[in-house]
Formats: sequence, C-alpha cells, structure tokens
Amino acid sequence: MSSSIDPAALTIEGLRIATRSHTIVGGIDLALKRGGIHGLAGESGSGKTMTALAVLGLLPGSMTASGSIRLADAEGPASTELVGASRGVLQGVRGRRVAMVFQDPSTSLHPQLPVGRQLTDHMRHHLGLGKAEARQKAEALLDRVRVPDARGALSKYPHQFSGGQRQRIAIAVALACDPTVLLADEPTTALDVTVQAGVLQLLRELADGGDLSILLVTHDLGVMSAVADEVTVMRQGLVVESAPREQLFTSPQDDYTRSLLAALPGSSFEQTGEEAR
Amino acid sequence: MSEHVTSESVSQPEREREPLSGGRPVLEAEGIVVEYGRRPALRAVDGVGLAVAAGEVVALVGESGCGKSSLARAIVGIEKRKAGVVRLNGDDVPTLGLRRRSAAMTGMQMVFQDPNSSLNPRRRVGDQIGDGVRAALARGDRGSDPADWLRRVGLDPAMVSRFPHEFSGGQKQRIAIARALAARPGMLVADEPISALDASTQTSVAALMRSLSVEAGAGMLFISHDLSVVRRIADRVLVMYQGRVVESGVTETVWQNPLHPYTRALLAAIPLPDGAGRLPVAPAETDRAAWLDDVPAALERTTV
Amino acid sequence: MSEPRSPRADPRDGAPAGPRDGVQAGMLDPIEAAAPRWRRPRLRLGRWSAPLGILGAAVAVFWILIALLAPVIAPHDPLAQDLPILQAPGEGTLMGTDALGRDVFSRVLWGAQVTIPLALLLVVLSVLIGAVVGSVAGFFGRAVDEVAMRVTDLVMAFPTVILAMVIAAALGASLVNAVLAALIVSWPSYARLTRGLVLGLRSSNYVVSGQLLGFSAVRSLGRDIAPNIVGPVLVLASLDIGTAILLLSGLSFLGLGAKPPTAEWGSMVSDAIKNFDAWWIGVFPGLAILTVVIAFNFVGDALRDALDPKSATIKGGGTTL
Amino acid sequence: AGCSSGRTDTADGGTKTLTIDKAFDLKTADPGRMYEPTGQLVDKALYETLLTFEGGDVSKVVDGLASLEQSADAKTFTLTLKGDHTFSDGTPMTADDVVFSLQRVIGLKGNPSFLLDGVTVTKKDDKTVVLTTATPTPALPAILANPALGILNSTVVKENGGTTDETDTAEKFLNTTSAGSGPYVLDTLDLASQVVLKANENYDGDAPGYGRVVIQNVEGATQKINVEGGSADLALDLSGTQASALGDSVAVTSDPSANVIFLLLNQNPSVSAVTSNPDFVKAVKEAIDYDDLVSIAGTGTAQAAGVVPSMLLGALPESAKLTQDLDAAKADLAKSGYAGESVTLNFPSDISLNGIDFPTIAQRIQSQLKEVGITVELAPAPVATELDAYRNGTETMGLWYWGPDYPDPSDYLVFTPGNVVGLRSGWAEGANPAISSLADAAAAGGSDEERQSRFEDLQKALNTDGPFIPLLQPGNNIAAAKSVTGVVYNAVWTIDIAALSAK
Amino acid sequence: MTRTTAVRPPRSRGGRTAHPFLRYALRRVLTSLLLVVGVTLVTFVLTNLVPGDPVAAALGQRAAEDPAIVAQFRATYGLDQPLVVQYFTYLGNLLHGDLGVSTTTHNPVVDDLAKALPATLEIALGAIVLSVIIGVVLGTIAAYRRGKASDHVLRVVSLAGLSVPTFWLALVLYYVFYFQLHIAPGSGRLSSDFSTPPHVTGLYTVDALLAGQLDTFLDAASHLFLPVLVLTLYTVGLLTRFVRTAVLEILDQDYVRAARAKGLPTRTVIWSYVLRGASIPILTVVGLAFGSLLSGTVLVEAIFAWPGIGSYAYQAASHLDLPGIMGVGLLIGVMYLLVNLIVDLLYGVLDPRVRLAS
Ligand SMILES: Nc1ncnc2c1ncn2[C@@H]1O[C@H](COP(=O)(O)OP(=O)(O)OP(=O)(O)O)[C@@H](O)[C@H]1O
Ligand SMILES: Nc1ncnc2c1ncn2[C@@H]1O[C@H](COP(=O)(O)OP(=O)(O)OP(=O)(O)O)[C@@H](O)[C@H]1O
Ligand SMILES: [Mg+2]
Ligand SMILES: [Mg+2]
Ligand code: NI
Repeated sequence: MSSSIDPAALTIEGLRIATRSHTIVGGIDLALKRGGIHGLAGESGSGKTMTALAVLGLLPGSMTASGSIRLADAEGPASTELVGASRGVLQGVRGRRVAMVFQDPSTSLHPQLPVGRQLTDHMRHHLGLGKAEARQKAEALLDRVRVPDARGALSKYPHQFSGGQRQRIAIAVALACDPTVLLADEPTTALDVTVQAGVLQLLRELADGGDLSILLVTHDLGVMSAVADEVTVMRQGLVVESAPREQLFTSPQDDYTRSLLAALPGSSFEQTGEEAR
Repeated sequence: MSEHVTSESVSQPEREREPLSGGRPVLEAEGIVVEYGRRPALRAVDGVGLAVAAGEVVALVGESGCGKSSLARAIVGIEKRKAGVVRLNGDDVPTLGLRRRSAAMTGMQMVFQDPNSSLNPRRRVGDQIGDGVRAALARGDRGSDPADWLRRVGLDPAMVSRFPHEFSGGQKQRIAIARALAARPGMLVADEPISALDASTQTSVAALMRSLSVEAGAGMLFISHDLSVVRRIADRVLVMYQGRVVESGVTETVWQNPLHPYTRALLAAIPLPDGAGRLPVAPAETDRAAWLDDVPAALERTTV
Repeated sequence: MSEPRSPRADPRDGAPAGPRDGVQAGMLDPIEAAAPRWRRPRLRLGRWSAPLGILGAAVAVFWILIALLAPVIAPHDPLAQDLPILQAPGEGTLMGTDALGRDVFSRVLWGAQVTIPLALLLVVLSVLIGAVVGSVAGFFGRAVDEVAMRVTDLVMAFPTVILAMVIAAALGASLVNAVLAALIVSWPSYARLTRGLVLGLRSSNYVVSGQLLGFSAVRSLGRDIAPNIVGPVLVLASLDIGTAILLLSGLSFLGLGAKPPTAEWGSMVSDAIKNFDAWWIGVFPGLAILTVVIAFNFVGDALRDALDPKSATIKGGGTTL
Repeated sequence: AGCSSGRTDTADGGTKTLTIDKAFDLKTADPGRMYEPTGQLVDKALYETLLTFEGGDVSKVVDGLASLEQSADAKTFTLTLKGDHTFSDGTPMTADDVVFSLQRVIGLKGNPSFLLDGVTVTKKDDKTVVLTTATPTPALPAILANPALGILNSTVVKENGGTTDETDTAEKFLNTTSAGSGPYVLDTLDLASQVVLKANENYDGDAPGYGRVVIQNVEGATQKINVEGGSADLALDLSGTQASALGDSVAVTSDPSANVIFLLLNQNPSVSAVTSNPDFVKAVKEAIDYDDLVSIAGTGTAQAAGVVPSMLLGALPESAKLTQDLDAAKADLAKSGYAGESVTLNFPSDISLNGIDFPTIAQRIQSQLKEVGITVELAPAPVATELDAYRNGTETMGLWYWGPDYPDPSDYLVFTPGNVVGLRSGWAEGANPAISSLADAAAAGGSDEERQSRFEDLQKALNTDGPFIPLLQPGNNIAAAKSVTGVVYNAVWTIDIAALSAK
Repeated sequence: MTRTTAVRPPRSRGGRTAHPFLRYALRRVLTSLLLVVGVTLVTFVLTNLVPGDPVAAALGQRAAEDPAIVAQFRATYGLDQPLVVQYFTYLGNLLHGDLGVSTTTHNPVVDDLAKALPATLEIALGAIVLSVIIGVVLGTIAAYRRGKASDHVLRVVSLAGLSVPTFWLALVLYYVFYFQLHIAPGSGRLSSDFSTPPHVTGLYTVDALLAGQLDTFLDAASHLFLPVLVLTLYTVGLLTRFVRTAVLEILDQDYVRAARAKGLPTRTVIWSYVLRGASIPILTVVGLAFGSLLSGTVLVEAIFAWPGIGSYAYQAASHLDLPGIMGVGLLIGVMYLLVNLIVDLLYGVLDPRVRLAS
C-alpha cells in the first residue's frame, strides 16, 4: 500500500449488484493490472455485463451496486471510488478514463450519425478540442485501428462499413480520450471468426502498447485463451476462479471451470464421449 | 413431342458424385440458385449441388451471409429456387405454397436457428410434437408418443402439457428437434440449430442431434459456423463462400489438409482453448479476393 | 444475417421487417406499435398501469351496468317532456332539464344504452371484417393482398369524418347508418394490423414447421396464426372502443347519427349549442362520453402494457373527434 | 412605433364599424338572382327599389325611387321616378336602368323571376316606366318593394356581362362590386363567412350611420354571446329563450316574424290511409297544445291563427285560431278508426327559423300527440334531401314553414287544393270545391276591406277542413347593443341597415 | 462461440438507371397519384349515391318548380349527362385545375377551396407545431422517467387528451373563456373591426406580420388560440404516448448506452442520440396525426365558425353540393397523401441508410 503507483488500474472489491428481489452479482473481487488484458468468462447470465456497467455507473435503474470499485489515478497512489460516486465524478470518468466497447458493433453506433461525429463529440466535450483538432485526432485513431481511408471514413455512416470495421470504429471511439481502462463486453461475439481474429490482434496490440488495461468480457474460452493474460471465471454472480491464463487452462482448480473446459472441443480437457465420433 | 426435353436431362450433374459414407442418397440437390430481389438480383446461392446419404451427417460451414440459410431453405422448399433440382428419395421437392405438403414430402424436416420462434407459443409442446407424430402416421410410418420424444431429447416426459415459454432456449431447441424427429424424416435439415444456445449446452445438443438422426437412419444437413462442433459431429463438410461451395470432403480430410485459401483462413482463425495464448491468424483484407477463386482439387475429396 | 432493428420501408404497411423497394427505412409501424408481440399473457399487477386499468375497468363496468339498469334507476322517462324547461340542476333534478323539459340526468343514464352497445358492435364488426380481409390478404398474398391493401389505402386516404358525413347523408341520418359509415372507415386499420401480423407469422419458423409437417392453409391459419394474433388485435380493439364512441357521438353531434328524441350523448351536446346559457344540457353528456372513453382507454392501455410493457398508446389513422 | 394597424375602427365616427351577426343562407348578392333572407338584408342596403315599405309596416306600400299610379283593374302600373338619383359611381339613374333591371330579373329565370311572372315592362319616357299584366295583380306594388327588384346601374352591369336573358354573366361582378344607388356599397363578399359593406359616398340621401358594416355568419348561440360580449352590435337570429336570457346591456326587439310554421297531413290515401282521414286530421288539430308550443318557442313567438301571418292584410284575428280540446280529439280519433299505427313526421333537421329548431318543435308535437294516443315517428333529414319528398307530396306528415315571397295575402293561395302547397299535402284539384271557390274569390282582388274578409273566410275554412295546421309565427328577436338606434324588424328584409345609427 | 449476426450494409438492388432513393421516391409519387384518382372515383360514386336532388337543394323553392329553370340548371352543371360521362368530364376538368362550380356558393370550387384552405391550415399547422413540441417534450420526459410519478401523471394526462370529445371540449372552452370570462375572442378568424391583412399566404397571422400589422397579428393569434388548443389536446395525447414508446425503444439501444458510456452530457445524449434515433417513427406518427387533424377540424370549425375546409365540407354535404363535396374530398385526400409523401421522403433525409443506399 505504500508503493508510489498502484499496480492495479482498477480494483473491484466485494461488488454486489442487486435488484429489489434478486442478487445479480454476489460480492466479487477483481483487480485489473495495468497494461494487461483481463478476461472475464462465465456462462450466460452470470453477471459479466452488469459488472462492467457497474464500473461506469450505468446499471439499469432497477439495480443498485454496493462494495467498492476503485479507479487508480494515472500518476500517484490516489484512486477514485466509483461505487456511489456523484454524477459529476462519473461523467468525468465515463469515456475519459474508462471506456467501453459493446457486443454488437451494428447497434452500438448510431445509424443516423456520421462516424466522425460519433468519434469526436466526446473528445470535444472531455478534452475541449476544437472541431478541426478533434477531426485530426479522430483520423489518426481510425488509422490506428486500421480502418481504411480514415479521412473519408469520418463522413461515412456506420452502415457503410463491414462488421469488423464497425467494431474497430467502436474501439476507436472508446480510445478517443486516451482512457486507462477499456471495458470490452464480448467485442467479437457478433463477428465471423476470420474477422474476429483481426479484432483480437488489435486488442492485443493496444494492451501491449503500454498504459491501457483491458477488461475483456467473453464467454468464448477460445478467445480468452488467445488474448487474456489473466482470467476470471464467474458463475451465478460469483467468482469461482481467477488465475493467470496458462494455469487456468492447464490446471483449473474449480469444478465448474473444469466442466466448462471439458465441454469445449479442441481444449486439452475435451471429453471423447461416445456420442462424438 | 419428339423435341421434348425432360428436366432431368437439362440438369445433368456436371460431375459424378459418389456419396462418401456409403448408402443410397436420401437427398440430392443439383445446381441450386437462389436470388433475392430484382433489378439486379442478389444471388445468394450460386449453383450448389450436394447429396446426403441415409445415416450421414453433412455439415455446411461458411461466414455470415454466404448463403447457408438460403441454401437450406431452398432445399426444403421454403425459398423459391431460381434454378436447380432437389430430390428427396427420388421425388422432386416442390416449393412450399398455399397447397398442403404431400405426405411423402413430410419425410424432410427442418430445425431452425432460433428456438424461440420455432414453437407456437400458444400451443402445448405435447401437441406440437404430436403434429410430427401425425405426419409420420399420415405417411404410413410408425406412430409414437410425444412424451417419449421428450424423454429421448433429455427432457421430463411429464412436460408435454407445458407451453413453450416455460422452457429455456436449449430445452425449446430440444423440443423442436423432437417434433422434427417425431415425423420420422428420412432427411433432417438443421440451420444453425445450436448457435442460439448457451455455450455449455451447444455441444450436447449437437451430439444429441447426431445420435438421434443416425439412430433413425436419417440423413442430416447440419449448418453451423462453429467449426469445432462441426468437426466433432459431421461425416462430411461443405465450405461455402459467397454463395458457392469452395471446398468439400470428409471432415477430417478437410481439417487436416484444407486446399482452398478460404478454408485455410477459416481454420487458422479459430482460437483454440488450449491456454497457450496463441493469437489466431487474421487474414488480410487483400486475401479475400483470392477466396473467390475455384480450387478444383478442393471441391470433391474422398481421400487425403 | 439480422437486419437493423425494425426496418420497414412502408410505414403504413404491416409488412414484415425486411428490405423492400431496395431501401430500408428504419420504420416503426404506429399501428403495429399498438400491437405488442403477443408475449406471455400474464397481467403484471404490480405495474402502475394495472391500477389505472382496474380503475378504467371499474368505470367501464359501472357504465355498462348503468346501460343495463337505466330503465330501473332513471328517475324520469328520458323522453317525457313533463318538467319545466331549462331548469338548472338542483331542486328536484340532478342535472337540470333541457329545452323540452326532459330530465338531463335520466337522458344521460339512458344514453349509455345507446352509445356503448353500438360502439362495441362497431368495434366487433370492424375487427371481424378487418381480421378476415387482413388474414386472407396476408396469407394468400399477391393479387389478393395488393387489391385489399390498395382499398385500405384509399379508405385511409379519405378523411374519416367527411366520408362518414357523405355516407350518412347518402343513407339518411340514423344510428344504424352512422355505425355503417363508421364501419366503412374503421375496418381498414384492423385489416392492416392483421395483415402485417399474418405476413410476419406466415414466414415464422413455427408456421413453416407446421407446413413442413403437412398443415393445410386453413389449419395453419387456425392453429398457428390466429391464436397468435388475437392478443394484438384485442389490444387495438380495446383502445378503439373509445375512438368508436367518439366517432359515433361526433356523428350524432353533427346530426348524422341518432334521431330525436333519442337520448344520445353526442346529440345532447349539440342541443347545448342552441341553449348556451343552460350549460348543464351539454356538460353532463360530454362528461359521460369523456368518462366512458377514458375508462376504455385506461383498460386498453393497461392491457397493452401487460402484453408488451414497451409500447404505448397509438391509434393509427384515427380521427380527432 | 412604425407599425401599421389593421384595425378599421378608428376614433372618428365616419368609419365606425357596425357588426351584425346573422346565420347565413346567402347564395349571391346579385339582386336578379337573390331570394334568401340574408340576400334581402344585404341588397336592401345596396340597392333601392321603386316602391318600398316604411319601417316595419309591410301592409302598406309607400313610394321609393318612384311614385305609383295604378289602374282600377290592377293591370297597369305607371311608375314615375321621383327627383334625381345617382348610382354609387356617380352616374344618374334613368328609366332605362329601371327597365333593364326589371327585365333582367324576368329574363334571368333566376330565383326571383317569378315575382314578375306575366309582367311586361315598358319605358314611357326618361322618368316613367309602365308595367302591365294580363290578369289583375293587386300584389304587384308590394312585390316591387322587394330588394330583388332593386335598380341596377345598367351601364356598368352591361359592361360586366349583364343582359336581360339567360346569357347574363354579371353575377360574378355583382358579387364583388355593387352597382346600385343604395346607402351602402359592397366592399367584400364571402358567401360562407362574411359580407362587408361600406358607406356609399355618392349616396344622395342622408349619409348612413356607419362607415363600415360587417355581416358575419354566426350561429344563434354564438350570436348571443357575441352581442353580450360586445363583439357584435346586432344579433338577428336569437331564439326566444336566448333573447329572454339576455342581460340588460342589450336591447331586444321581439316581434312575430312573417314566417308561418305549419304541420301538413297528407290527404292522398295512397300515401297514408291514416292522415287522409278527415277525422284524424281533426283529432290532430284538437290534440295539439298550441300555447305550449308558443311557450317552448319563447319570446316574441305567437300562434299563427291562419296561414297568413298576422302583419299582412287578410290575416285572421287571434280569436279564430285553433285551440286544444283533448276530449274532442280523443272522440275524433276514435271516430277515425285510428288503431295506434305509427305515423311518420318528416321535417328538415337542419333548419332553424328565427332561432327555433325544427327538431325541437317536432319532438314537442310528437310528445303532445302521444297524449291522445297518436304514435308519431320522427324522420328528420337535411333540408336538401327532405325538400324532394315535400315537393313531391310524399310526406305523410310534414313540418315546414312558409315565408311570404311578397307581403300580400295572395301569396297564400298556394295552400288550396291543386295549388303548390296543397299538392304537397296530397290535396288534389277538386278535392274540396268549397275551399277552391273561396280561394277564387280571394284571388280576384278588390278593396282592402273586401280582400280582408275574403281571406278570412278562406282561412277559417282551411282551419276547419284543410290538411294544414298553422302552428307558430316564431318570434323574430333582434338583440342590439345599447349604442345602436333605429332597429326595426321588417318582414321582408329583416332590418334596414341604413336606418341604423350609433348613439 | 461466435454468433454471426453481423449486419452488413444493404446491398444495392437499385436499377440500372436510377439511384435507388430516386426510384423509391418516384414509386411513392406514382402510388400517391394513383390513390388520388381512386379518391376522385370514390368521392364521385359516393356523392352520386346520395338521394335527393341537388337541383332542389341549390335552387330556391320557387325556381325549382319551373322546369325551364331546372333544365337550365342541369345543363349548366352538366347534370344531364350520364354518370360515366360526368366522371370523365370531371377528371378531364381536374387536369386543368377545374373542380367545377359549387352549387351552393356559385363560385368555382377551386376558388372556394383556395380561400378555405389557408384558414384550416392555419389551425392545423398551429396545432401540429404545438403538439409536436409539447408531445415530444412530454413523451421524452415520460420515457426518461419511466415508472416514476411523472410518467404516471403523463400517462393519465395523455390518455385523457385522447379521450376528450373535441366537439364538447370546444364548446366548454368557448363557454368558459369567451362566454363567462371574456378572455378569449369570439368566433371567426378576426374580430370584425379588423380588416383582413393583405393576402400573401392566406394565413392571417403570417400575412399580418408580413404587412407589419402587429395588432392584426395579435387579434388573429388570439382567435386561433381556442381552436388550436382543442385540436392540440388530442394530438398531444397521441404524440406523448407514441413518443414515449419510440424513445423507450431507443433508450434501450446499445448506441444510447454507448453514448452515455462516452460521458456525454444528458442533454447531448437526448438531442443528438435519442431523439435522432426516434425521429423516424415520430415523423410517421406526426404525418398520421396531421392527416387526422385535417378531417378532425370539421367539428371544431363548426363550433368556432371558422371558415375553413371543415365548414365548407359540412355546408357542401348538407346542401348536397356535389362539386363542393368532391372538391373537399379530393383536397383532403391529396393533402393526406402529400403529407405521407413528404414523410416518406423525409425518411431519406433522416436515415442515411435510405439516402445512401448504394
Ligand atoms: N435490466 C435488468 N433488470 C433486471 N435484471 C436484469 C437486467 N438486465 C439483466 N438482468 C439480469 O442480470 C443477470 C446478469 O446479466 P448479465 O447481462 O450481466 O449477464 P452476462 O454474464 O453478461 O450474460 P451474457 O453472457 O448472456 O451476456 C441476468 O440474470 C439477467 O437476467
Ligand atoms: N429474404 C431475403 N431478401 C433479400 N435478401 C436476403 C434475404 N434473405 C437473405 N438475403 C441475403 O442473402 C444473402 C445470404 O443470406 P443467408 O441468410 O443465406 O446467409 P447465411 O449464410 O445463412 O448467413 P448467417 O450465417 O448470418 O445466417 C445475404 O447477403 C442476405 O443479406
Ligand atoms: Mg453480457
Ligand atoms: Mg443463416
Ligand atoms: Ni412599431
């Protein structure tokens, strides 16, 4: 606790998310290391998305969060508490320090707004950039995520891009204000495998590039195995296991993790049941 | 009348086709073309032929929008074919119209991707499986008990009197499968039957489908973009790209030795859950052009 | 591939989502929006709309009871002109008397017997005609569909009140003719709704599955389609009862409906124009219309909410009355 | 600052605006085609007639533009223009204008053409015109007072398509510009909403009391509010109840109008066996509570004693009016063999006469007849539709009214067998020879006294044996702001706008 | 597992010749024109089914008895021709902008309508503009505050708005504001001591402003107030409920959540993202509402003595003025189709997917 810089960019402790009648997330701990990709796996409905939304304070109105989510400041040991934070604090964090990429690139971009507008409006809001400046930066961003003809792309609309390109644009939108944390909620689920491979490479590059820490939510253990450095497995709102990738895939400690892996074709735990040939 | 040309002579298959896993073909399709719209039409399926033998599982893989569903629907007769013939046990399969399907044609059934829309929400599942049983009876086949079908797909037989909304997606898909199988089809077409399911149930449903259809001696056309599942349950695989089959052959052969660049890219892009941290290979944009080329050697392969 | 949400080129066609005419306009059919996808028919009593719905139902039932019991509870014969004319409410009469010395209160009570059953009849007939035309158009498609939809286009392009006015003028003013006129203008919205739903369901997987199992067209319509469209149609119908009451009383107000001396709310309001000082002549029947209509609207709104919490009240092609 | 004003009512009295509320039945402002009350009201202000009435007295014709000399056989009428008159454009009026105007009315075959049926118009000299008829026409002087026979500026009208036959196309012009010599000229005319008049600067008489007159189309109920609220100076169509409910801020003039509302019972057995039974007709006459109808109709209304309204020559004295006698009614009903059949009462649903609704009267009659056991079914229809049945004589029972075409009792001879209204009640020629001969006598003319007694006899017979039941002369209630003076009801043109002025 | 639900841009199936949007627009225009012909046919058939003789209705009592006058009248108005001939004559004249001559006003129907239309447009436009502003604001609030007290209040208010019989409300408001309180002016478009402003648009308020007559403008505006208020109430109810649905639908979209995750201020999210997303369904319902407003004015115009299309229609119908009735039917039918056409074309402006289909 005395080191000058917290090794974790984002620390979740005892996070509980509940509606009036149900507990969605039952108290989880999770630390997101700086500059790494942290995979969050688990069956459908286990609360992965809600955990990510809780970080941004964007839970549906019917849900409340308790516990602690601390976002480390870029320099210095200080951190910002996000659970129960005021609107002003959250507005400053959203998009600026923590950004999010959603599952379906076809729905997370506004179909009636040109890409350039969607890339620049929060830059201008958060960073106070002028129109020209913001566009310049946006162009550079699109280049960075390898969208062809970045300049021309700014005035195009989402439907004029392919699914993979749209997801790259969504990532560019997230990266626009140089956040320290990127929450990627199943960013490749909607994509074809050949397209997915490209997006995964991009995420890897971003994480390797330095300051960005990525929380990658996915239920695809193949994807997890490909890019995550650290893996957390959730089930019914609880963390069942959290371990470095190699360890989790080769020697899972928890039964649930094991059964998950066993169901996967191609994994080292694949069962050769008599039903399969 | 001397000039009369039979439809058969027009649509001679361009090359001889040998069913690979033996047995007579239940289903034969030749030169299927499906188009949407007019001026200019969008050609979703561009001259595809295939055959499925009794007891054989043939998988169809390919990226989104390559025409898999269109092909499946054209085979069953839901979609109008622009060209091509489909024969079920030697009889032409007509397009579904206002007239009711003949008894013989109920020998081909289909399972759809979305389990939620496959079942009539206002009817008890037992009734709906009963429709299948009645179809079998109408064809002169053996009858059966809907409850028994529930048991066979791994559900509680007592659930016959429930309504679809009381089931989870995976369970609904099992019911849809039960209904299709209750008609005792000789041919089952399954359009991404598992992609809407939970990761944990996908494999088991796929395996169930295989075992039940093989057990019944039915042929199955299994559409999926999940290559790892395909690898586990398919005898043969067809790889589609932009409306055409670019590669086909015995599953393992294709897997071990993909000849078409698209097949290669596809296989290389699958991330393996081995914990090795290997990034899948992403094909470059420029590669896509090459994927349109035919590689004749990849088209019909029986051996490595 | 899945299309973007609710793409529809023709906003007034209940056509299924999908590209048409080479363009996709992200459209939401307002008529169809009134019609929720038939989900689980479970009333959510906890929702706020439910109390309103119950209140509405209570008021509606109250008025229906009044309609039934009017002969018993009305203090006067609604037609008897035996009271002093234009007497203000109070002294012996609850709602005063009209220009002919009839008891307004009794007339308001008896009025329930005129308007409510006719509005219900109108809605039922509209639903029947609309559902049959819509189902046939949606299921059989092609020329049948084309003809049916062009006819509905025409009727809908025609101004409701004016069409009703001309029809009523042509057939003579009477309540039956007013219902007929209203019927002519009101069935198309049901035809469109039904057609859209049928068209959507026709290609749905379970209908197709049924056909693959050898269902005939009649069986498909009866077993697979009809049960799944009653919900939305009922919701539209329940929201339409209010509109029907407004339309019928509006026609009577214009002198195209109820004939004197019938105690009909719309014509009672129009009596008030001639006796402006006697505000009670018009205010009470107007309040009666308002409460009945609002009651049915509450019920319809709650019903729709229960079936699909997302959508809201909208009556396409309705008329401001 | 810098804004102009659209307000016309500025401080100086010369441009003071008078606002009149009237329920419109306006079809045209062309006198040759006009024959509706609103048209009479408007044209009376725009045009002058050869003869006229003084104030509200329509039983006596007085000189207008001309003085009259009448032959004893009532076949030759010599009219001499008095003094010099100029049209609104400054042109002096001559006998040519008179001849043109009258011949145009005849030749147009428009609504008022019948007024001059069988009349020949000839010019004698620049100041004198002679009208001749083949049959005695004692009513002609009264007819000549009708604003439809107003004198037009023939030069201007001819320039704008005016002729004296059916090829005339001057109506359009006359609906935008008036071509008369009256105290006002037409400013704008909108048949549906309003007519605006302004003072005629070239008028040779006393300048009218207002610079601008707006006659706007407003229904009775609104008229009351308007005149009370001050947004109208004059309301012409108030019902009796509305008039009596008016506050003190307004002055009300109530007189019985010249309209007679009557009930007809069809005498044609093939139309109705019930109503053609004389005993049934009698029973109905005795069953109706006339006083009750009068009180329902409100202030100003009087029971019509006969078909001729009270202000005309030949009207029946009040003592001769029909009265209710329920016992007699029941007895007569029994005699008629009536067995409770439902009798249809047709009436125009959209007519409101002097603020009285036909549906109201019809409902009241229905209720009254029920008392003696007669079942009446009401069959309202828009007047446009119902008129057909009325004119074809196919109505079983009908509720209608007759307004005088000209204020002379000969206009009421139509209520006899074989004549227009008689036929409408299925009363064929020869159906009642006694009444027919009384009618012939009344038609012959003679001195006022002779005519008076002959018409009285005719009407008494009608009241006893005719198929018509005269019911009401609805009150004409005119409400005027206290500032308006000179309000006098006239049975022909309602009010003379030119006679009004501000206090 | 990957789910292939990627959405690709709609592929062009546009014609060889024209841009798909143009073809779409053209098709819309053509169907509208066809419908116009349909409307003429319907009006024609309907109006000729009417029993009763227009001659009797149009001519005075006396004149209608003179066979010569009647024959002359029939010939003048072409009523002596067979119906089919009458219809085609009507259509032919229509192409020359000739709708015949009204048998009640004796004016060309076109002139009458040209005079009445601005009056109706003035209240209809006033009502629609007001309703859109209020409805969008209230609907958005209701959606945003879904389930909260304000949502429930707005639900009751908007349902009440939909339930009030306008003819009754008009009377009550007139009674209260004019008759009792003397706040509102009387009926008609302008107080009688004002003369109509110089004709430019026919909308008195606009014309008065153009002429710089401030007092006339205020007077015209005050006359507009009650009729517009009455019509607005219903449309506001309609729009509030609908906007609420549309906004709820959009609030549920990922792109709104994404916009919020970007840390944009709420106002920006609502204006730039939510309302833009909901604009197309809202536009559609505004179009429909405008259509129903046009025919809904009949009752309101009757009460406020408003010399518009509604009054004209009522007058024409009650006098069996066939050319008048057909003219009104045609006009409102055409207006309705025009509004829908405009709405359809606006989709293209609002939705790049339509505009840029390539
Ligand atoms: N708006 C909401 N109101 C109440 N409960 C909700 C809401 N949204 C989601 N839930 C519930 O919260 C739980 C967790 O949902 P969450 O979306 O976080 O799961 P997930 O792990 O992301 O699943 P998936 O893999 O399917 O995306 C689920 O049980 C779900 O039913
Ligand atoms: N009803 C339709 N009308 C027009 N185009 C269609 C229609 N259905 C499919 N298409 C188009 O045809 C092409 C092939 O579609 P199809 O549904 O067969 O693909 P798929 O391989 O099944 O894709 P997915 O894996 O996403 O299900 C796509 O480009 C699609 O847009
Ligand atoms: Mg999730
Ligand atoms: Mg598919
Ligand atoms: Ni100024």
